[in-house]
Amino acid sequence: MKNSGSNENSLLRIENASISFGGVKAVRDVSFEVQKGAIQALIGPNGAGKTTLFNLITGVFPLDSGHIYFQGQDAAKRKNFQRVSMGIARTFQNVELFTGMTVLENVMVGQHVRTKTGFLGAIARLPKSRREEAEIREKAMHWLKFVGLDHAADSRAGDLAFGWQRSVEIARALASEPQLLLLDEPAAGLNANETGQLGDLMRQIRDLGVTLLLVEHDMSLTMEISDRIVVLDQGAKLSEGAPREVQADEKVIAAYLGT
Amino acid sequence: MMQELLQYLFGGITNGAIYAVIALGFSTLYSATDLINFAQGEFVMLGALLLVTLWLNLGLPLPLAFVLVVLAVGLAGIIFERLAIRTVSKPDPIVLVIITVGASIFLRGLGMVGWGRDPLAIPSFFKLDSIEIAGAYLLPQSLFIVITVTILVAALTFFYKKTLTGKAMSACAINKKAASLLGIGTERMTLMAFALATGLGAVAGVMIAPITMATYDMGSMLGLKGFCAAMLGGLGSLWGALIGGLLLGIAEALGVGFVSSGLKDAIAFLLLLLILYIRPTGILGAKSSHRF
Amino acid sequence: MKAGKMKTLATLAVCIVLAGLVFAPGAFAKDTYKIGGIFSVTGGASFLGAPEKMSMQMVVDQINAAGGIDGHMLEAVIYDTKGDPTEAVNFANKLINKDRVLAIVGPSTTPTTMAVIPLCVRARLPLISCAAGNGIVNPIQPYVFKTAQSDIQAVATIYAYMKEQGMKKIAILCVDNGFGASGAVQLREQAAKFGLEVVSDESYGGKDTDMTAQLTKARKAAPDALVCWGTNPGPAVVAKNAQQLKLDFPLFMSHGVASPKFIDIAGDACEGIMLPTGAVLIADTLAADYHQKAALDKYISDYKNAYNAGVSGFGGYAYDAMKILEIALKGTNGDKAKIRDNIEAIQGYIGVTGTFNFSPTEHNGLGADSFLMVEIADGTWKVMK
Amino acid sequence: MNENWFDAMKQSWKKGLAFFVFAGVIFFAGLFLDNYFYQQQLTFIGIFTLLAVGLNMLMGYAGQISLGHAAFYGIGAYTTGALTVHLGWSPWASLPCALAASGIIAYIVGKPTLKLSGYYLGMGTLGFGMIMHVLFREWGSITGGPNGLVGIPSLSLWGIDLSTGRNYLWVVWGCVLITFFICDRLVNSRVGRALRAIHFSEQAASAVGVDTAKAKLQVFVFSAIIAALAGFLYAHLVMFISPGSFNFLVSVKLVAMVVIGGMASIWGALLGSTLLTMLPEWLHAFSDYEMVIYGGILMGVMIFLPQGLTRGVLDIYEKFRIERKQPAKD
Repeated sequence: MKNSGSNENSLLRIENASISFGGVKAVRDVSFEVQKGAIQALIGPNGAGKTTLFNLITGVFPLDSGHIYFQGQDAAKRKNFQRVSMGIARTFQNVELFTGMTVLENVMVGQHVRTKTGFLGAIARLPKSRREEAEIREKAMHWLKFVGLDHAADSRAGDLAFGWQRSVEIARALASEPQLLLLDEPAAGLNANETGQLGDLMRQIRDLGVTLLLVEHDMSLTMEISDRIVVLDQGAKLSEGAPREVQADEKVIAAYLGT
Repeated sequence: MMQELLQYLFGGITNGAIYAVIALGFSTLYSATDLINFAQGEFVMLGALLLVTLWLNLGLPLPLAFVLVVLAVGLAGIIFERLAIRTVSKPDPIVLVIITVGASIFLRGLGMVGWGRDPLAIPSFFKLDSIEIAGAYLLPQSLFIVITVTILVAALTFFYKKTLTGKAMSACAINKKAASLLGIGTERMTLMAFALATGLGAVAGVMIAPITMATYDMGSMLGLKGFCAAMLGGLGSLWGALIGGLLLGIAEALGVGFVSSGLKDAIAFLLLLLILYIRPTGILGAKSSHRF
Repeated sequence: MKAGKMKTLATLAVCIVLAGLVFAPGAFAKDTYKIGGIFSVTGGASFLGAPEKMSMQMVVDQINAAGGIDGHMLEAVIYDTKGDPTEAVNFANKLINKDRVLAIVGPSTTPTTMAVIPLCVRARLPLISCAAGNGIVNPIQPYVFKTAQSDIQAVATIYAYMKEQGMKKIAILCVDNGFGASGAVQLREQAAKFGLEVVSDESYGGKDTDMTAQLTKARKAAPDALVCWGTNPGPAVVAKNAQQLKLDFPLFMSHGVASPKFIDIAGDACEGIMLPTGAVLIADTLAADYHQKAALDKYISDYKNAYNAGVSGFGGYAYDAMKILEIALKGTNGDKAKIRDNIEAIQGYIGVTGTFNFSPTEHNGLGADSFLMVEIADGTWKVMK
Repeated sequence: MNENWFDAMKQSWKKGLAFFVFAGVIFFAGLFLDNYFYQQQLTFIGIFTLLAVGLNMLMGYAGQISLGHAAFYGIGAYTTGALTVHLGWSPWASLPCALAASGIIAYIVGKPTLKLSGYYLGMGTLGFGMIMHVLFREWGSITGGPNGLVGIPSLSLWGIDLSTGRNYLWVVWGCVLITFFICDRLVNSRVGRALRAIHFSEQAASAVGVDTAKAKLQVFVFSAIIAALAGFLYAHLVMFISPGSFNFLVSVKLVAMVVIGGMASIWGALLGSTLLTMLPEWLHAFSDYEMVIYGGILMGVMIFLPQGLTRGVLDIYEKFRIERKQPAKD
């Protein structure tokens, strides 16, 4: 087994990750690293395998072959919910909120891995769990304030406008106190104004010390905000580098124009 | 020993053929709409009871009665889809399960009001003696059912693979949105699938009535066993329905023969649980991930 | 806050609705004798419950038409258990405590009867069950009676005949419900007494559609005869399967299929089948001086006049129960303990099912005459020997 | 933040009051209801409310259907029945065994079954229920077979006969009250939120770190234990049990209670069980049409008020209020 990292600063390291569905290789031998404190983007044409890669990192699917190291630990061995407690949080392309619960409750669920009260504890409701419950509520309000939605705390999540739902999802992910936050097309369906606010929010999140990995189709946002970009095409890594390098890469241009 | 084994097999085939023809209805509906109709058994019951009325009470010739029964039950299926399925404001599986369970109680009630509580006898379609093979006996009616089911399966396969409507129906099942973008009316397809599935239920009812007799409460257990058969063969697979039905019937007969007759009903459900746990796509089902 | 208010409102609404439901008013009239009836009018045992309900209603109407009992009109309050013991308990309870009946006729099946017995015992209310199970009157409970023949007599009748014919080995095939289970117990227990050996012991499900597997297994044991214990439609399927398999030993059935319906649905497959039955089935073939003849003819013609339908032995259980109550109610002025005592004192009452002789140690009261062996021949019943 | 805390306090105070009022209603109902019929009717409603509340935790909150719940009800009843009748145990000694048996079986069965979803879960639980029913019927030496188990003793405690109508009513509704209380605490806790999260999106729930398999299994076991408690109470009330009380139709009836009353609502389960326990009595007048009406009601409620009566009526009320408010705003 390789040592935890050539680079002290590496948070997530993917080595030769592969998976196929029914004979189709959705992700082929992809390797890259994500540095602590960075905003890194994953781009590529439709069907390039970006969301699949997200699902591999978060453990929705098991790897066919390859490794995923998170903070030097072998993440591939953990189940999806265990990876959250390791410090990996995510949002979904189509926004997956608990629609029938309030906005506040959504964010409260986000703290699941950082809290302890179990079945019996909930029934007994000892002072310890009372205290924890109050803390959960307080922290959830804090994260709602952070994304600017504290005023909507008691609304049903499913009733919110789409842009707000996205923010709730981000707040919910942040509530698990992640090291790494995976955002799957966070700007999809947002207008220009909202996209601008989203960029600001992402920088604020980075400033909290959370590393960001995003899949995004909005190129201007991606180029503006990312420190580093990995380009995928048909399941394989095509190119990697700073935004400018990637923009200049002929293979990338060909892949985008070709499809 | 051989003779017994063969007789168990024949008994199994009789029951299995019944399960298979009911399973066919489940699979047809599921392959087109991704829906499971818990009232399928009650449409079988309607088929059997209507046959009593048309053939025995009104004296229509058997083939005509057969056709009329299938049409009438198919129509009932259409009405059911229109009134109870399409109007659902929240098509969750839980909601649909309960609606179809409600429908099964409703239809059973109608059956009781309309035809009374007593079982009604239906003579065999063939005035033939049972067929003897190596000391074991098989009913002509069972043979008739097996052959009819095979023909039905072949015809339905042809319908799905070769005809435009059939292809459109299977397209709907795979992806409703895409299908509607291609200009396929998904609502009409669902309606057709219901008519087809309930019509098949009626065919089942007509064919099995001489063996099982017709009662208002005959449908529930048959429906459940038919579902087990469909799952066993692979829900949505037509040939799977046939194989699953026969397999279940034979397993039950062998269970009675070699284990205990009291546990017979448990066999179907044990098999169901096993298949759900180990290979939920069934014996012939394609390996698909999206449904689980 | 909004949610909280809504919840309070909802709670309040729920409470009010519930209160309304539970305290729905019930009417009761004075000076009529109320008699309760609990039958499985729908559900799996409806073939029992439906004729029982009609027979009971018929007797009540007749009594009222004749001026009631000691001037008191009768009122039948009849509920349908659907064969569910929980509902039987609920309705028995309602009859006892809300309708305040003087006695209960029914329930139709053994499990539903067993479920209501504790209630009637506690309330000291006479119960005349129409179910077959021997456990109902054994051990004797002071307030519990029954009019249906018990399995003991049915089995004994069959076995006596078999012994006469010199049979040694028998196969049994019983339905897996209460009726079949208590039949199976008697079949097993009494065999030795008649010099019989049970060589095959199988069961089948009430809704099974093919019993060839069980029959094949039975055939393997080479019995002298097969006894099938069940109620329609299972035995009809057994008969058909036996015909299909060309079994070479005779088939016996229980009194559970003793109705014209059986011949109707089993068709020519039931030729040669033998079974014990009450005399009601063969009333028209009985000699004019047969002791039950008058009672049977009256029941059959009354039933035909009232419902334009043929009778079965099952309706007769409720008919007899009501007739016994009619006798027992006289001179009691509605005192339940007296009614009970009166039932125990009934001797030699000739009913549809048989002759009843009750006593403090006998709460079924039926003698050997409650069963006759019949054979099905040419689509009808023939008394044997 | 302060205001929030205040709201929370106010809400929990209101909830406390609701419980208090509810407990009072039951106490006085028992006190003033002299007729044994009404007492026992209420007792039955209580038993079914227990079952519905337990199932509601599974169906309404965690979103997992069970079409075989009568099996756990039966396991509770038969365990205590067998232990008291065959071995002569005191009911109080058999109670923990009944609860444990049901919980353990639920754990074993739930582990593979709860991996299924939607129709498949429905069918899997249905299959389990069927198998248990066959077992109740066939295992005659223990269960008494199809004719049932007689001679189950009634309850008494410290010399007090609990089997009188009034006392049993209080025992059963006391259990209901405690269960309500426990469920309410569960629902409004970290565990309950996770369960509801699974209901709305299992994918998202595991993405925020909820061990969905464990959570579902826990609530399955929990509801099985409550069902066993109901079974225990039923067995010692009726003093007789037979397979007919724990079959598929009963499972369907339980599901119907939950969905008609209202999913994800403790009070809805109360309403549902009351309605469906009383329904046979009202439908009595329709005799032969009873089944038709029953099935029709089931379908109608699901088509028009898929959230059940309580939620559905509240939603309509809310909509009405918003509509009335709207013009005033403009």
